[in-house]
Amino acid sequence: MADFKKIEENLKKEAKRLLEAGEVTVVLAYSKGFDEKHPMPYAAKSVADIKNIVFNEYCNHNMARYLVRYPQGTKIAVAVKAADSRAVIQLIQEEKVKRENLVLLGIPVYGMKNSKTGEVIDSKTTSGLCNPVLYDILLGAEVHGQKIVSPYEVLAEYEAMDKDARWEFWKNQLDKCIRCYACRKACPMCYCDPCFIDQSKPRWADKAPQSPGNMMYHLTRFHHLAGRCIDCGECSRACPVDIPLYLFHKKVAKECEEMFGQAAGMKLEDKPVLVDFRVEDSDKILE
Amino acid sequence: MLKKTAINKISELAAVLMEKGTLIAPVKEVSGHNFAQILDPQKVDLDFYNTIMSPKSAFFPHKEDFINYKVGKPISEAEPVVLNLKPMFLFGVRPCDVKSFQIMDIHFNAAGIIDPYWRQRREATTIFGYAFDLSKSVDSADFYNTLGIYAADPDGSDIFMVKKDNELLLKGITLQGKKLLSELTTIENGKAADKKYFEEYIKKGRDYKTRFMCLDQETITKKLEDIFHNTDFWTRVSSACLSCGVCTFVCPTCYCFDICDDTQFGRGTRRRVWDACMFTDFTLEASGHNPRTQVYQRLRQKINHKYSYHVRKYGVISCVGCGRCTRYCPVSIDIYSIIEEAIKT
Amino acid sequence: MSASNPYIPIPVQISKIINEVDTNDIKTFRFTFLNKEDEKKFKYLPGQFAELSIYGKGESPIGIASSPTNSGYVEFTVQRAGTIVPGLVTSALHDLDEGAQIGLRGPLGNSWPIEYLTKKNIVVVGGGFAFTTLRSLINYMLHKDNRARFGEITVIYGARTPGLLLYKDELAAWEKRKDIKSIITVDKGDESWRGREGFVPAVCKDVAPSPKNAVAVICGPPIMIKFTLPVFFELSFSQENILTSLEMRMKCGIGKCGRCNVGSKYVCTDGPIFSLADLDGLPRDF
Amino acid sequence: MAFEPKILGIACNWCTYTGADLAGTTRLLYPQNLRVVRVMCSSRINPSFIFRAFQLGADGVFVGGCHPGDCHYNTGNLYARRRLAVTKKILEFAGLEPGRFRVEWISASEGNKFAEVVQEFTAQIKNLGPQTKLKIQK
Repeated sequence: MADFKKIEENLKKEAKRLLEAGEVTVVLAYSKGFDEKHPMPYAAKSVADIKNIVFNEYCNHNMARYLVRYPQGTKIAVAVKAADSRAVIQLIQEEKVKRENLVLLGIPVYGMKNSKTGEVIDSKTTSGLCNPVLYDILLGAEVHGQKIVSPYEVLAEYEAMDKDARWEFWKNQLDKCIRCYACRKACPMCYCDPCFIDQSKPRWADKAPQSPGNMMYHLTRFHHLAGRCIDCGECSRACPVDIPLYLFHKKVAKECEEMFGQAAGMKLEDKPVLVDFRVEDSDKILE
Repeated sequence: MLKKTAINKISELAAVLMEKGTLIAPVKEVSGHNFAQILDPQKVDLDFYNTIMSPKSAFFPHKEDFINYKVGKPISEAEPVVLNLKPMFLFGVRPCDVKSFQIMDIHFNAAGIIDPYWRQRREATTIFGYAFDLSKSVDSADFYNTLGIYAADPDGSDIFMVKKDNELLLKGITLQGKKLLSELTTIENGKAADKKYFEEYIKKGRDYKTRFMCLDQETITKKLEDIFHNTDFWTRVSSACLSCGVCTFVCPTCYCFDICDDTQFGRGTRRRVWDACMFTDFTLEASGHNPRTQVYQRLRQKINHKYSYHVRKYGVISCVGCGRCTRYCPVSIDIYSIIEEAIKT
Repeated sequence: MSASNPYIPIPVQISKIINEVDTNDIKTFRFTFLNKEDEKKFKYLPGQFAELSIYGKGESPIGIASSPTNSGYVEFTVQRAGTIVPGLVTSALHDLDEGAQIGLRGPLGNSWPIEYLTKKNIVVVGGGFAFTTLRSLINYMLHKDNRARFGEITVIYGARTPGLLLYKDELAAWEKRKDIKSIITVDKGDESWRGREGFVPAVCKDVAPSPKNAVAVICGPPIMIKFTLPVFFELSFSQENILTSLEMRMKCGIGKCGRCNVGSKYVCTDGPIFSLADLDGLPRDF
Repeated sequence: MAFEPKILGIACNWCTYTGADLAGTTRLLYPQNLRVVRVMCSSRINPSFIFRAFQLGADGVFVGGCHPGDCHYNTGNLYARRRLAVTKKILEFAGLEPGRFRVEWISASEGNKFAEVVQEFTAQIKNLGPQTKLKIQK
């Protein structure tokens, strides 16, 4: 396990320095929740707030989600784990935030746990990465020598399924959806206003949680996140009825990576794959 | 009257109830337990702490059809949906959730215009309350004690159930419950020892402690009115809020809904669907004006509605402390902590 | 079932459509009831509203523009909404012709407090499209059976241009009457405009109605209200004697769906008419 | 009765739609199962159109655009190619038969190709049978 206490100390130290020096107006990190297992995303705005900052193995939330909530130009320091840093890169690519307004407090970490189930989530999400892809200050020693799980390994079981069985699987899963929209709200890449599903003209789907509407909402959302999903897994953890949305997003990410040779949020200079093209893209991808 | 049945024979009781009408009881799903209409008596599962979704959907379903219509046809051809309810049995409801029905009753069944759907469903239903298992530890999110509810309160149930080792004790509380219980001839009568156990269990329920703070209805109402314009406070407590609808959908006392028309292939249904005050478009007017555009305004609305407006309007806090909103919040926002903090502010 | 079920609309037929303004986006619809007993039950007072219901599109809460003294029909003046959010119901309604049938649910909400207004001098201030329920009130008061119950009636009504004034025939008729003082103003006139020019707040200041035994009834766009209220405070109208009508997104109209609250009050059942004194006790959340 | 599939065709105004016109004016026969909707460019196609078509009962969806490099708007179909490739993968992973969605580049002069593709695609859909997975049950 990573040294969470050490990271927490460093986080507080850096937050204090940045706020005192006036380099940033807000530090996005974590604070204590109603119990140990439930830390909360936290916005520290003054030195007095810093004592509330915590970091432990349940701090899964992707703090990049909150970046777009602040007006453009706000100087923000944000605590980023591996997947979160990819989200930041992706947001920079999409010109939602500017690199110069951000101070990235990188957190190299492994052994994070899901607070609902207690299971270690490394293998399921976070793309097998432990170290942030982009950071200004690293809050702990880089992780090396961890057993790297291929990010797409969990997919094998589902890819091997017969298509009818897979249809049954997804239909059953998506039928559970209660349309609380926690998935899109927890997602750092879902920032459309209004979301296509809330539009009344055209109305893409029923408002009631029924099979066709749920299917429309989720399939389209998978599509909208194609080449943008950075595999943090927040959508699945946010879901009150535990729909494994991350699986579908992973599959789409995998296909995009194979077809377009680029994973989401890895390089600042990349363009999101679906707002980009190569003349030499092969027609094979359509087969 | 007190009766009892072995827990592993619960399916037999379920089968009897299914013959009499519609049975709604907890079933185990992949992610946890939920109330569902029982089609197979074996599926009833009482081995749960509390359900993910609250049992409000028994009376206030996620979607309720009003009218079926055809597009382009005269309006007189539209057909109102008639409920045609069989007797309903709502089985295994925790005391805090039972209390929620009384709070919702004021809104739908007593004040102003009566909601015909809620009333019909409510009148057709017998509620089987079910005490929390006192031998198991309490979930850290729960705080029903704060709202004056205890783990084994039979108040509001028609029949109240208590677990005794491998048996389930059932006691008729209301006239309706007693009558139904007397009709359940397949289960045996309780003995004197069972009666004693039952009474003691209810007393012991008072010592089963959830989170607790001293909450005076008038004080909190006034306090929330006073700090309504304290934007700093509301911004701070809502800084993590994602503005999703989980808390309102799992809540047993949230009743906001939307009315929408769903048309498909020329036929359609006007229905009401749960809505959430946390959604951006909840108060968006056709003119484009939206009085609550910010996350903090929406969270403020939610908390004020439960702890202030509802008291002013109906004289009771619209929260039972079941802890669901806290438990299922993706970012662990805790309404209890917010109220606690509000009092101190 | 519709008799007891508040969610089921009653059927009405469009008997007349009047195009009110030169931009063609505000029309007055006159409805007649298809069932006589529905008409008997539809007892309303000025200021109330109803839900216009078109199956497949939805419902839209609209203030009643006719006066209860007009028997046999009920009128609504509807603006085609949809610059930001497409107004499904209002656009569908605008596309209908005379003879079409739609649903109606109401009357809903409270009314202008007729009892309270009795024996008082009434100052009606309206701006633009928000004049509809005020027109209902004025026509109600001007009716020969009712006129004696009220004191002096002053109407100050403004619109952006002469073409945007609603109910032009009635405005002209009021000008000729002796028992109503009617002041019509536009922000900017055109070559044929012979009336006043100027914003409503300025005109109010100019007219300076006396607060003595008077009630001001104000309805208009938020910006007009914002600048008109200080004028009336200056004229020493008390908060109890300034009435206005609020607008919130509504769905059910009967206090159940929980979206139109301002504090603990629901606009659909406790309103839409509030006096400033009522509003003072509520959080500023609208 | 033999199964007659409903196929939605979405064709770009400049190439495939004109190609379809050519097929018609040269009196080439192709099955009537295709209902064509014209769009200005294949990149106009929102993936939700395709999901919606399947929900509303299409047994197959066919998209036609200009050959890459020939787009009337220079690059539209290059974006569309990527986007529609993703759509295809999503439908496939959801469990829909992959053969139900097809993209072809057909130029204004390729009336023959249009007729051939439609024939081939219709036969393929007939083989697959009615699409029941995404279709909304009445």
